[in-house]
Amino acid sequence: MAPIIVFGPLLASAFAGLLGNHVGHRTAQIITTATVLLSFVLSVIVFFDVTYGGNAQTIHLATWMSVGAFDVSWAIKLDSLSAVMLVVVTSVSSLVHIYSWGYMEHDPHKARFFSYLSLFTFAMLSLVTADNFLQLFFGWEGVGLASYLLIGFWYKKKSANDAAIKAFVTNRVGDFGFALGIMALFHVFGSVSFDDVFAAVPEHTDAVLAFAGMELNAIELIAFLLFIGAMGKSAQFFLHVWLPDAMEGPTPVSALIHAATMVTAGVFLVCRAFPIFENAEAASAFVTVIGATTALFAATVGMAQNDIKRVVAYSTCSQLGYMFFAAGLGLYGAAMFHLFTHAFFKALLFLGSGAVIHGVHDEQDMRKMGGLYKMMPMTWLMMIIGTVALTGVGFSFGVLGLLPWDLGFAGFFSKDAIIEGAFMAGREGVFFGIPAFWFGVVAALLTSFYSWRLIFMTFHGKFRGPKDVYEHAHDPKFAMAMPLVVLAIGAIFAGGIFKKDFIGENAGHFWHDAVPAASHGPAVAGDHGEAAVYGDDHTEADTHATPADDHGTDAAHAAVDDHAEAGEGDHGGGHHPPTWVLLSPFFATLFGFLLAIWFYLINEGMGARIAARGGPLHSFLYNKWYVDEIYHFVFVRGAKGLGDLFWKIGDMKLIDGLGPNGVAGTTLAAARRLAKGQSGFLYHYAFVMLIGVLGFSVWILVSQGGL
Amino acid sequence: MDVGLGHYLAVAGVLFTIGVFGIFVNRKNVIILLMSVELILLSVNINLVAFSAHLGDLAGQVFALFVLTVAAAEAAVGLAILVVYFRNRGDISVEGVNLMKG
Amino acid sequence: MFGEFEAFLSILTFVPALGALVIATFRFTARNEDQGLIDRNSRWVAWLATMVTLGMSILLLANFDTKATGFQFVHEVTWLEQIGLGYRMGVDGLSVLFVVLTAFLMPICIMASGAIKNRVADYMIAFLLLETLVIGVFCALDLVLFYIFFEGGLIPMFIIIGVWGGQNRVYAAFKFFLYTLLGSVLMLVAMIVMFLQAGTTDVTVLLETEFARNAQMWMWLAFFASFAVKMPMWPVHTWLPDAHVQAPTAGSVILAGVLLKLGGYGFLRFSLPMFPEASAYFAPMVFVLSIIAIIYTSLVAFRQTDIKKLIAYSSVAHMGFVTMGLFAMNETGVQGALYQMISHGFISGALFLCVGVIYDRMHTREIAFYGGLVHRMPVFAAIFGLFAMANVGLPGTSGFVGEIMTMVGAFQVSWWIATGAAVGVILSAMYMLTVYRDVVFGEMTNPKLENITDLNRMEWLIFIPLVIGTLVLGVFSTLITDVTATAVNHLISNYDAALAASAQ
Amino acid sequence: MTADMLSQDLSLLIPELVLAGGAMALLMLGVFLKGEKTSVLIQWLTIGLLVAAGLAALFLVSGEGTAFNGSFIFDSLARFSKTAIALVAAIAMLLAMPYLKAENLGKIEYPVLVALAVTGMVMMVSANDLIAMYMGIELQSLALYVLAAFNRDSLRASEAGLKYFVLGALSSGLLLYGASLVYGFAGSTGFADIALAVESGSNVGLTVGLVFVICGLAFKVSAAPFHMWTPDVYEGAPTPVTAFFATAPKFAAIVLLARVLMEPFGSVVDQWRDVIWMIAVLSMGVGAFGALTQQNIKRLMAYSSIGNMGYALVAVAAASQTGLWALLVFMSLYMVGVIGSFAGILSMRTREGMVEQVSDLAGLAQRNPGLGWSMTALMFSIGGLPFMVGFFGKFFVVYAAVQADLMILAVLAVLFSVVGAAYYLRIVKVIWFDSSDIEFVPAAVSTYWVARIAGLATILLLPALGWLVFRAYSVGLSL
Amino acid sequence: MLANLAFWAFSGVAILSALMVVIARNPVRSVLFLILAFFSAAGLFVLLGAEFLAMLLIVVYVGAVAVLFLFVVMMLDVDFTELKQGFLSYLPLGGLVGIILAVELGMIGMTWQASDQAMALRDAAIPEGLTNVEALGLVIYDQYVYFFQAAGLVLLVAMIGAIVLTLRHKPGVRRQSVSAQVARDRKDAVSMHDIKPGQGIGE
Repeated sequence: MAPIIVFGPLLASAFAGLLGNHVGHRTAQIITTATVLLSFVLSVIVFFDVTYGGNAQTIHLATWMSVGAFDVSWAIKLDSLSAVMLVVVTSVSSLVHIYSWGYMEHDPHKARFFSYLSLFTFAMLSLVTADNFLQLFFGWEGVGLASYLLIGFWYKKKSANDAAIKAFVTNRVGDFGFALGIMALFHVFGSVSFDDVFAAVPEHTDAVLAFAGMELNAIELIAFLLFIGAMGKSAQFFLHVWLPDAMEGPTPVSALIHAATMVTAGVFLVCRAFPIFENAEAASAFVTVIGATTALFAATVGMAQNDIKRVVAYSTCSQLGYMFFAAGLGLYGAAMFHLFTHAFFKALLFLGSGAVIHGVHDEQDMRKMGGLYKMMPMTWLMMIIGTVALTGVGFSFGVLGLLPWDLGFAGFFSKDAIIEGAFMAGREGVFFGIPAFWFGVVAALLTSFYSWRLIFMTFHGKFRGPKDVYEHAHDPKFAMAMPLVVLAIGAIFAGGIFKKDFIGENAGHFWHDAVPAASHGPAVAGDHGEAAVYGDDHTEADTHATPADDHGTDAAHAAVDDHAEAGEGDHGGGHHPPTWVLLSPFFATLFGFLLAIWFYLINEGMGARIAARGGPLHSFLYNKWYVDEIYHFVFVRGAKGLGDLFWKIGDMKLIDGLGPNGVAGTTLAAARRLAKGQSGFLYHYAFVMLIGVLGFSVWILVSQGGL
Repeated sequence: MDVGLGHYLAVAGVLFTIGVFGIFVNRKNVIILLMSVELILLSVNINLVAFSAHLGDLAGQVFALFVLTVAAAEAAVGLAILVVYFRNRGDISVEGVNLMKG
Repeated sequence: MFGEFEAFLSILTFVPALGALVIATFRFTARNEDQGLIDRNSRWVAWLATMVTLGMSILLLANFDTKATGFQFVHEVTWLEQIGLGYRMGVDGLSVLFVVLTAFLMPICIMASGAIKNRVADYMIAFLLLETLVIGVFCALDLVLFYIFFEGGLIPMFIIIGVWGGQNRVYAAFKFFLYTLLGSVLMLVAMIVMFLQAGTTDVTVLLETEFARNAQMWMWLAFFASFAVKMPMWPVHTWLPDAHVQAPTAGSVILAGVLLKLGGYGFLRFSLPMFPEASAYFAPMVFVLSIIAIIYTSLVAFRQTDIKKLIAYSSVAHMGFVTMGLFAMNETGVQGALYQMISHGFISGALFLCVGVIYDRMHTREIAFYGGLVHRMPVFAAIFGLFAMANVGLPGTSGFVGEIMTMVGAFQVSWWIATGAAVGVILSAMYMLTVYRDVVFGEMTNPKLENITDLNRMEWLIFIPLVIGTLVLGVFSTLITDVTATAVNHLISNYDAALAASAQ
Repeated sequence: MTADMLSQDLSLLIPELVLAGGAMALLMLGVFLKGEKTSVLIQWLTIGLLVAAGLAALFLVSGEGTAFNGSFIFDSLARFSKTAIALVAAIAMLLAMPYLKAENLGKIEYPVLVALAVTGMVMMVSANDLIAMYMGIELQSLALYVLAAFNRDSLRASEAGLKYFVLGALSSGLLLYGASLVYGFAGSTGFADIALAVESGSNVGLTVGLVFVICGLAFKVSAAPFHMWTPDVYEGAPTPVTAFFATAPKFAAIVLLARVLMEPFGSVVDQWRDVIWMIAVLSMGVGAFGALTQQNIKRLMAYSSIGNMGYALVAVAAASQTGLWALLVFMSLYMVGVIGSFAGILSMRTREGMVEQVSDLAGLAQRNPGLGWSMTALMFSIGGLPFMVGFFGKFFVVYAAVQADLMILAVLAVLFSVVGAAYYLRIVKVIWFDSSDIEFVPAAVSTYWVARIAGLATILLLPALGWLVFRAYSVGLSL
Repeated sequence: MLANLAFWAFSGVAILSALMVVIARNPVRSVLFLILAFFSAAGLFVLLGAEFLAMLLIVVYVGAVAVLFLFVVMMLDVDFTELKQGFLSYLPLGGLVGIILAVELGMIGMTWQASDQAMALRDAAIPEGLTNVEALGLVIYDQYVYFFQAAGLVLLVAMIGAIVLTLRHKPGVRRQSVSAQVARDRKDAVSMHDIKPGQGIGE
């Protein structure tokens, strides 16, 4: 069964790719979609079998490499972690396949597109089912390839091609670290198989690797290197530059790859390798810092973008940051949970954006939209759902004891879990926990702001584009609508339903040690029943926080800060976050929402005016902190310059000039000189002979000591 | 001082040197070049005869005899070639003998 | 099966030469008006001869005992026995695959030579001779015999580049010939020294012979001079881009696919086992050169405007992985290097064939000339893409296996080597994807390209085996490593033993 | 001297007697027979004579030993060399025939002079006495001087003859001066006696004499710096004469040099090795560099010859049994290459006449594949590149040098071979890469086949190499 | 004492005349000085007891070789003064070479020491009681017959060479053919032509 899940899409992809032009696009579409759907169905079965049934297993398929100890097999590892990923991947993939029927209806290369999609699915599946690091790397690069192909799908566009290359090369930078990590793993553990490595981690916590004269802790180093890989794939700060550009690809691709699945591979990797990260304090801290920074950074940039997909892309970046700092803080379950929920609502947002783009004749610039809710109400609704899920709308009724359970959209459960977890971890002394918490809260505020900004700019206000476009704007057809609806359902309910399995009381049973259960990390929004005890605190925070809303973020921060200290004083070492912590994301979100209303509904056009005035802050954000420019200058120009230097100076002037050409030139010059010496004059010849004789005889006399 | 082998050898050496010297100073005239070579051969003969006398051995004289013979033959051939060359060119300046070079 | 049939290997080696003889016979006896007929027959004979060789090499592989150490299919003929020279042929795990690789690539080269229209018979003769000589290198178990085959290959290659090459072919041919010759002659002197010390040129005996440490150093350097040029290693690599660019397609294929492997093979066969102490002593230098080669030439490749030159530079970079793996002298490294060599034979060969496809149609290799080929040549685009990715070292293709194994091997020795090599992996993606974009993607702006046609049937036939090979080897690497394992282990254990002995 | 002794001595001289007697008989025959066909007949008879002499040396001479009070020696070295010299001279004569006919040089004296020159050469390789050495050399040289100028109506040929003669005479003078000093030291002209005297000690006079002798002989092998005549004479002399110059006399002279150095002076290797060493290096260098810019192919062959003699001298410098057999193998294989190459050059005849420029070979591989391929193989063989037999010649030479611990010399030898390869490659390049419209007039069948067979031999001799090495090896051991 | 004096005289003349050979302005003089040098050398030979060689030197060298030179010098119509130009340009080099050579050879001559074995190794010790000519004759036709024959061959080659190079039948030169002259009759000598008016006799 498992091999069918993994290899079905590969076969379908090969079929569509090789024979698509012969059997017709329709057949290719049917085959690929059906196969992925089959995979999905089987994945669901596997999911229940593994998670609830506890039938984790590893299926050995073949040997990939076997050189002495370096033994790498092709295998399918089924445990809870991979089962979750299987479901996420196959479900989103199926939906995207279906969605693409509609979205790509008029594209002449449908077979190729579906082939790529299926290829991606295969690669992603082989990634998540890997039982060793190298196979994981295989899938890792495989999804990179598929991503490359799909971003550059419209190969006529130079921008698309450039974006594709950028994505691939940036990922390669990450892979550079990943690959080195694998090598280091093998060097330390003598194996690259998960089971062997993880079992041996505790014995090697003191292993060191000498590097540049320093001796580094091997585990730290490995974790660090692996995380470099994850940074690349998951577009974390420093290596995030490719993700926004990747929006050049068709929108379904963005949904599948650049939101729901591939980019989360990095999170998956960190979770998969948790035994390593658990023993690598510094590296985990690094993960946290990078994750938190990304969460905040991407959110700030997202505020200033006008391309609808780019906004969503930055949002993805930011959400991935959440996942990472969760993982870095040891909240692997929470990270996975957010990954899981995020897949639904981010796919929904992307596909919704796609529907919008599709509806307005491939226009992506939000400045040329507006008021579309009338023409595309269904899309509007879906986008709203996606947005509320993303921003984490919900309220901790259960925690506050107001209701027996919490109410909220998917994002609420997972994101709040992370933010609260961060606070708790920070309180337990985990490095960067508290700052991460604040980063998370602020990012939540910004998330809310730019998400609603997107909604308002797109669907509300006046339409700012050509009139006929507006008139022809329409809701999508069934093929595109159906996935939206399914995802919307997921975006609404996935959080609530699975919370207890991922991070709640069921976690231990659910994960079966595939990742440390909730209890492992610093209390992850755990027993909510007891949280009621701290009701007082909550109310207090509540009352203080409310006025703060009116005065701006700074004041709120100050207020909350006070309380954080107070709270710590009160409950030093406690296992439960204070109520204000629980509520802070909620208010942050709310504040962002209000701000968006202020800017884009009440004072419509204010955003545009700010942009037009182009203050330094806006420019800074609009230009994505100038990271691209810096990279371009340093790396691209640097590589070109170095390449030219090596080529024209190194190879041509120095090596060839002094080497072959120089020698040849000298030789020829010597030859000409010699030929000139052959003057043709008899007496010269005689002179040479006589001088030769004389020379030799004198030489002999001198050297023999005869003189 | 009694004249001994060394004196003869020295005379031969001087003659040899003059032959060589002649080649350097008379570089343009092939005939004198050939005469210089004859001087060299003469010095060889003096050497041989002197050794012969010194050692009381006839071989040196025999050697000298053949050298003389061969030198005569050589002179004949050489002058024949010179004549042929002169016929072709009308000149025997060594400066001109450089059709082939390089 | 072949136990009693000693001459099998020799026959395998000389079958192509026989084919060349056949072609030569009717080349020299035919009249001018039969030119067309001669050309056609030459192609067929050449193809047949190479296919027979391929068949025999497959038989060879099938009958090869992967578990046995030492040489198999040994064939000895007395020759110059007074002084210890002999004609000795045989293969072991280190060499047998190269024989198969050569035999595999040759029919492809013959088939890919459709664009050669003038002096076809000479062309085929040159190629067949080249095949004999190259296979001979891998089979020779005698120093002098090895050298003859090793250097002899220069002659047909010189003629191939010079006669059927591009604009600047004369320069390239001379550079190629003299550069490699210069490297090799020093090796010859070292070989003579070995010969004198051991009293024989029998490789099997020499493998058992221990040379004094000081002598090892000199001999190692002399051998290095030859193999480094042949590899080619930085900084003696500059002949390669010129030779590649000017050579005809099939010439480039064979040059990259097989001739570059001679250096690596030489290291494996001679330098490492025979001069272990010197190898260990000089290994850091080799590592540095390898890393420079990888990074430096990758960057240079990035700036090329000529597709072939780019691929040529990329070959240099990939050979850097080979030397790095070899001198790591652990199982992963050496196996990886072997793997990399075989795999590079497929990939670079295929890439040059890809260039050949468009060169045959447009007669230019300028990257700027092309663009948007995918519109007219989707199949070509797909195949080129596949090999570009293989060249980048994408997992699932054979290119990855070699790279990762060499890097893993190198990592065992030192951190920074593997790090440097890994930088090259990034760079390879950079230049390969850029050229792919510029040639295949984008709008088709050049009007001259409008009538370009996709692969024809012959080209399909050429590429299919390469595609299959690249993918299969990418997924089932044990197909190769199982063959080489025994020999490599033997090599390494001897090496370690020798080092341990000398340390005492 | 009794009749018995005389007949015993003469039995060792069969090749010389055959050649000298034959030459005189042919001269008489030529003088008395008149008519068109005579010269052709004489030429064929000379070829027969040379072959007979070669075979006589190989098979007819039963014993080995010395004659005429030790001034003449017939040993395996002499046997080997005489056979090779006579046979290669026969081929050179064969090559000359069509040329002589075409250029109206078909006088009967040509073959007679060749026969007499070869007589001188076989005397040289058997010389075991300073006088014998000198007589052999002069007999050979005088004939060669005349041959060089044989085309007496050509300014170039007479200039070649003149240069060759004047410098040859000078070199004879040097040689003789050296010989006289040696004689004076040893008290005898016999090599065996000299060896005894040298073993007992040496002095300045002997050393200088030895150097003079070496220089005189180096002129004959055209080793640098006594090589200057070679390019001019090769270029100016009629091509078949050049072919002859490049082969047999070189063989004879180098064997003589080896014999002189190894037999009488074998015990004072240290005294002469430096000189030979330097001469060898200079020759290899001049040969390699000098040829690079040459346009005339005969001139180029001259430089090639200088260079190759440098390699031969490397073997001599080894001063060992290995060196000797390496020398013989090298020279034999070199002869094959040279004679074949000259056959190729002699095939270069257009309607206007002979052409000699390297560029005239353009496109030969296409215009005349047989010749083109052969020339290619021959060039590679002379250049000492594998897989042609010529490689083995150089290989053994370097081998001998390494064995004698002349490591620097060995390295220089191989390095010069790379430079040398450049100009052989240049010829191959012209043959293969260039194209030209000039049509060659079909060459004589014999010339053509000599070129072809020699070309083939560069590869086909590989299996037979064992036999050759075996012969040479036994020669080396016997010394 | 007389012998010593003779030696100095002969050698002095030989050296001086040799010097004159190479520096004389007129080649004819050079030849004549060469002859003088040969004569002096012959005197030295006599002093050394090699009468036959002395004789031979005069007969062969002076009688044949030097005369041959003289003949050629006078036969070839060469502007010798032109050939003397640039006489001095290589004088320094020649002088240097000459001095080094002279020093070297002189040193050899002065320090000459034959091998200890030399006396024992002699091939043909000069027999007692025989004249120089007799002694030479005895060895030349017996012990050295091989060289003698070889010398014959050398002379043969020289003869052939000289003839083949210089003897020529110029096509333009008319030679007397006695038999043809004798056999001539009227039919060959006179032919009758009938010439018509106005045609002339031109062909």
